[in-house]
Amino acid sequence: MLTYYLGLSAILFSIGVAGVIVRRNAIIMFMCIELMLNAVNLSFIALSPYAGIEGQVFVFFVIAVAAAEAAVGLAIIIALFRHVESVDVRNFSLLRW
Amino acid sequence: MGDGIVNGAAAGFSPFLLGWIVLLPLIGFLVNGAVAIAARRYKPVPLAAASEEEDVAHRHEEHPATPEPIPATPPAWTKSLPTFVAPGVIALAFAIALVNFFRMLGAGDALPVIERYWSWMPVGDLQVDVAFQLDQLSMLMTLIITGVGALIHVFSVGYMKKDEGYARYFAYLNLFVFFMLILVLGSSFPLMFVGWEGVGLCSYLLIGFWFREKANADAGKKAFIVNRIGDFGFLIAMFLIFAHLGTLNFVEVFAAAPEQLAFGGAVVTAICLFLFLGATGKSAQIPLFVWLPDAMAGPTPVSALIHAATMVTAGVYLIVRSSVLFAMAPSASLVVGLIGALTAIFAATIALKQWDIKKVLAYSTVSQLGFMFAAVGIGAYVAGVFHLMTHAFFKALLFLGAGAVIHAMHSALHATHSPRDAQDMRNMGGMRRWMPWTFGTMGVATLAIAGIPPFSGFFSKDEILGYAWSGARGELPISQGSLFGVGGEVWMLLIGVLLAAAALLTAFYMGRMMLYTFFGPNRTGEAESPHLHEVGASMKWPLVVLGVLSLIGGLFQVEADVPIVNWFAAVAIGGPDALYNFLAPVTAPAAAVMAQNIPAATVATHPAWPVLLAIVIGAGGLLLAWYLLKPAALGVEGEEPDYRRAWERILHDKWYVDEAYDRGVVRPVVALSGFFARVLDRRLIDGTVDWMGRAAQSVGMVGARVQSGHVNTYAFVLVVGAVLALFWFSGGFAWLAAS
Amino acid sequence: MIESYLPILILLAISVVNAVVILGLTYLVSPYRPTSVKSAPYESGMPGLGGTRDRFSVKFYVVAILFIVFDVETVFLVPWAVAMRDLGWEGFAAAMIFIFILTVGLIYEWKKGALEWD
Amino acid sequence: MELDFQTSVDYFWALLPEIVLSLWAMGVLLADVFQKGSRSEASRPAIAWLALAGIAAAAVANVWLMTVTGTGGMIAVDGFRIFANFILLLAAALAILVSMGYLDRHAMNRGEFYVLLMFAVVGMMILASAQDLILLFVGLELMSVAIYVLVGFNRRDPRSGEAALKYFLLGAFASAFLLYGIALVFGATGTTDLALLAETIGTGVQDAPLLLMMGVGLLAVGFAFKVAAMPFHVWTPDAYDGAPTPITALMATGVKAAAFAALLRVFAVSFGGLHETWVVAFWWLAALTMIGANLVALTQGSVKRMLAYSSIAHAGYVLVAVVAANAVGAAAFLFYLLVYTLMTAGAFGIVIANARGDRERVSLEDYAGLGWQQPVMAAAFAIFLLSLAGFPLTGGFIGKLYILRAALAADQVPLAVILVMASLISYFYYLRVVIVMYMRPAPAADTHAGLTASRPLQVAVGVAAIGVILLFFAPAMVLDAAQGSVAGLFIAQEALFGLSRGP
Repeated sequence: MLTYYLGLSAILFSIGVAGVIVRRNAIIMFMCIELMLNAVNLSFIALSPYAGIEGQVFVFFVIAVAAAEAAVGLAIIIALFRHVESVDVRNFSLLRW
Repeated sequence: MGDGIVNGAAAGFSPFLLGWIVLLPLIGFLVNGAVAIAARRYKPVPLAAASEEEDVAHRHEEHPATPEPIPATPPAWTKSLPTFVAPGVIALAFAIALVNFFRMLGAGDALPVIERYWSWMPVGDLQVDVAFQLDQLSMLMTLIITGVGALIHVFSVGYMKKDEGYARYFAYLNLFVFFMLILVLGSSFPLMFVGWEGVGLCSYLLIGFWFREKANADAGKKAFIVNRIGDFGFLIAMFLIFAHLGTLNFVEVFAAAPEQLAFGGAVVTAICLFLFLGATGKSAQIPLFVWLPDAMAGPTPVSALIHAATMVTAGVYLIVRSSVLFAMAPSASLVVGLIGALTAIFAATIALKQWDIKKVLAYSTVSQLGFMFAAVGIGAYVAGVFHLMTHAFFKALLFLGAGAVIHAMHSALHATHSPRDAQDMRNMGGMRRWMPWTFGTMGVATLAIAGIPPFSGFFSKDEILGYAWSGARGELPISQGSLFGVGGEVWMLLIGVLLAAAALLTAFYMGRMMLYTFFGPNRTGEAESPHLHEVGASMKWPLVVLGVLSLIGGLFQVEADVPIVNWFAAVAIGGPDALYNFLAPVTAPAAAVMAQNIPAATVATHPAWPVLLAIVIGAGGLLLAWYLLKPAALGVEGEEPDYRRAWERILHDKWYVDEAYDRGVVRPVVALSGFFARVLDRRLIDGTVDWMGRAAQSVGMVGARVQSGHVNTYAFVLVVGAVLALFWFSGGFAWLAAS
Repeated sequence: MIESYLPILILLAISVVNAVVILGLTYLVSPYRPTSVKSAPYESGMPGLGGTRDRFSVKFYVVAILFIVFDVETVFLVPWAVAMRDLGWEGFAAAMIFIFILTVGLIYEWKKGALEWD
Repeated sequence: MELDFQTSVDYFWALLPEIVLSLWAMGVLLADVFQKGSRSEASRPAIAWLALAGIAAAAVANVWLMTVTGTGGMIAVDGFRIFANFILLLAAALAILVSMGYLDRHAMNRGEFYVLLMFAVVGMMILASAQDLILLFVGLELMSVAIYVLVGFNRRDPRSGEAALKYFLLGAFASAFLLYGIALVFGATGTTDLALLAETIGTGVQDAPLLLMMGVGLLAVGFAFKVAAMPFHVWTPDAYDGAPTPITALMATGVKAAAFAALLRVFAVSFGGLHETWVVAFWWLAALTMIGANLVALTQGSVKRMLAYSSIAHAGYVLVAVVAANAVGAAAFLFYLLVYTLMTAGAFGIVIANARGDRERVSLEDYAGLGWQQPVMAAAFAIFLLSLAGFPLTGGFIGKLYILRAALAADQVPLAVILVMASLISYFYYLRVVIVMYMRPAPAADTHAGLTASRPLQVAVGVAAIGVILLFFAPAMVLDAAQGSVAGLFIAQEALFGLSRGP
């Protein structure tokens, strides 16, 4: 049973990774990262019957941290949107080489 | 600082204010540095435009003869304070060193005294302290550094009088002396390395004193990289010593080495060769000599102090200090001797064709350093140190004298805004009329370097040649060694022949330099020559003192059992073999090692003929120059000699000889040195450096392209890395390898 | 253990069935006669102004971000409230510290004017 | 004081420096927002000085912490933590000092800057001292979130925003990897406590479950990202380049030092039993980082970006100490981080000083002739660059020497050779700046006239320069302290496996 949970978690995580690599929209990329975090949360929950109840507590921490990241991330994207009028990351390459 | 723990079983000798010898120059540096920073406020932004007025006269040195009018002049104290502080601290250090010297003499065979200050590098079992070791060798070096250093400081007062960076110059000079003293007084390899690097740094600061040009900048870069190669050798040697002996303190290393390392073994040979690689970098030996002639871009007193008397001899000091190790590695010693002899002859041939007076002296220095390395390579450690000492006297004098000439030339050329080169001997000639003191003292130095008795160079050079001949007859312990399967005697014979030839060339090019500079008609120019003048007192007296030292310096070490030389035993200072006896405690362990491991070492015999030969060579070289070269026919810089006017006479005399000289000596030599310059210097060193730089850059370019600026690419790179890492951690690679 | 979740499963099933049935029925029985007024976006009965792709005021984002941050505090406070008696004074102190920090944040954004619409 | 972490009060004492700094930061935040009415520029430096006082207060608490011992908590109370804390507080203090003039010039002098900086430092300190993977994650995120904002703090500059976005997206991305690693390790061992992990894992390299190895691998990836080891460095040049320079300095020093401290604690201590596996991975990371970063740095025309690559290269050197994984290595590690903090912060300080108005002059040409027109500034820069290159007479040399020593003690000879070669390469680009400063004439006589570094910046650069020199001539005291601080770190390991191969 655990294998299925962990497998699902790994698949979700991979979907998130793939999304970050292929998507160009900064907000969607960020959503993919959130997906990755939640995939990890799933792992924590799935593992906690075996590894200990702390696993469920960790999920709270992860949710809180993800919320903080979301707040900051959206703020950064908005700030940048004012300059570039776009959330397409292909437009952000002032810095390179 | 002088209250460190004295631990050394000295027989009645305790050092007197040892720490202050080192501390005083540091104080001088701090004071002068503070003055330099304070003085900056009073002057305008330094002219970057200096490179614009690129007349030839300014090519070598941005000479300070007449500064541009500046709006705000710094107050007088910014000059008067360094004037007293800078030479003052060095003179005071010299005085303290003298007190210690006489105390040491009174104490007999004192063991090394180690004054410990604080723990510097404690890493596990590597314990290095900041501690100074005072023994006969470091004593002698300290005396030379502070003594000659003080004279050069005094000379600089006059030479740099009108320079706007006066205080800064003295700050650097003091700092140099500070590091040089750490180099010779440090009681361990790492501390010596501190001084080693420090003097290098100061040398850049001082060469760069007037650096504003691209060409000079490249020279500086080359010097830096070449010295890094040398340092690399030094560091490897240190690691090897530590790995095999577990310590880096001199006393402990040299006590442990004969017991823990195999005589002539690979380890000790490797250590010695790497140490020598370090020495070639600092002391400008083949193949790392290329930086020294370029370093002549600095002010002339700097050349005298750093590039003649002190810093460049650090390599010789290193080998004498490590004489126990070198005595254990006869093959490595032969390499040292051979490289030294080759450098001596090679640099001497290049010196033959130089027109720049400082370049002549620069190559001469490289050549003389070769003599010293040849000496220490064949196991004649005292002879090497002896030549180091006499060379410090006469070469410092030559450089200072050249500085005086350039100073005079420069003010003359500047008076008429002549674009010609103040350092080119073709623009000089007949200078003895205007500069009798300079001429006289430089004449003494020339006789000394040529090896004419009773001048100092005669004694030291003769001793080296004498040892080489003894070695060739198999009478030296190192003669028992072998290199590439060839016995030590053969190599020693080669070394002796090369050195004799180098001595002949030395006398010749020195005679040539003196002739072109001081004899014949003046070629400076009608308008310019009235402006030529003798230097002032602050520059004259150091010349005189050094002249006296160049004259009598040889009497510190008069070999009692060598014919002809021992005629001077009556006037020898401190009795015959004074230096030998003084340094005996330092070289004794090396001698003991050789006596123990090479049973067949016989006592050297001293026939008279090598001494006679040396005198003939020296005198012959000078006479040859006198007869072959006719300064009267020399054209000025950039002008072909006017052969037609005095056709017959020149055809018979100058033209023919010049041509013969050109065909027989100069052309092959030029070709050879050109070959060396092109292949070794340009192609090999510059080329390698350039190529490595370009190759590295293009690889870097590829790396930089990954940095596309796109987040997606970055994420992709991260994921690739992560997949690889996971593959490894999950045992994927192991699985692949297994299947 | 798993049986105790049965009522939830039943509730879930009923609500799904309920939603499907209602939507399906309206689809089957209601007439479909669109007019331009009818297919206009529903804006609470007001006539529509401008296009649907209008830019929102950035203030919405600010409020949304603030909401996320303060919303998450319940994640910690609800479990604490449930187990408050077991955790005792130590737990109470911890929760107070947590609330204190949040309050500092609240005061900050209040003074910054982030809570005022204009 | 002896802490056994049986009651929560013990955590109060164990976390005193962090608590002091957090409370101070909150106080500064409120003070700033309440004095809004008097929005005079004159009041702004007060906030900065207040922040500096907070750092000092935390340092005092940290000194007090030296008298405390404690075991068994989620937070370590040991010498390693205290030493690391001092490095982090030093980095923060230097960053605040160099910020003062910078923020005014770029019209972004807002109190939040310093508050966020202090919170970031709290995060770093927690990261460096966490004894539990979850606390480590929280510390990491506290630090990162604050830094994301600081990177984008210059809202008028699109480069700053772009850097923030890139850093944020990739940072969060890497955090997810790290978190996944924590989850898997937790699943495999049933604990996230570092001490318990060490016991649980034991020496069972052979029969380590796949879950554990994957978890360790993901943790390695996460840490490699935070310390910017190649190829996980891709975010670094852009983020460092675009960020406000004081923040670049903080990222290059504090953030990196904290991540390294956590990395050493987790891998050398907890995963000591898996040493044979991870050491190979870090070996390659170290080698690739040293070679790659130095090569790419050669091609950079911007001094700021060159320094970014230089900081990546230095991560490689420090990784060598991690690979050595013995007590000598850990001491060398701490010593190097200290030297590195001083010289990097100093170098960025000069980059900040060489600016006119809000225009930073970061290209190589902008440094031409600086040595003649601004000798003190150029001399300081030369000291920092030479120290970064590892030139003798500077602390950087001693630092490299110690790392070499540790590598040789652990029989990592090839890595030591690579380190030496990489340093030789680095001479080229460091020296290029020195040469340009001293040997290329400035375009005009007044090119560099009137570059007025603010007094606090002068202090910061001066302290850093003197520190760098002092660490060459008298490194013994610091090194003794470093060796003392790591003494306890490996005791458990040595008892368990006899891992420490150093003397």
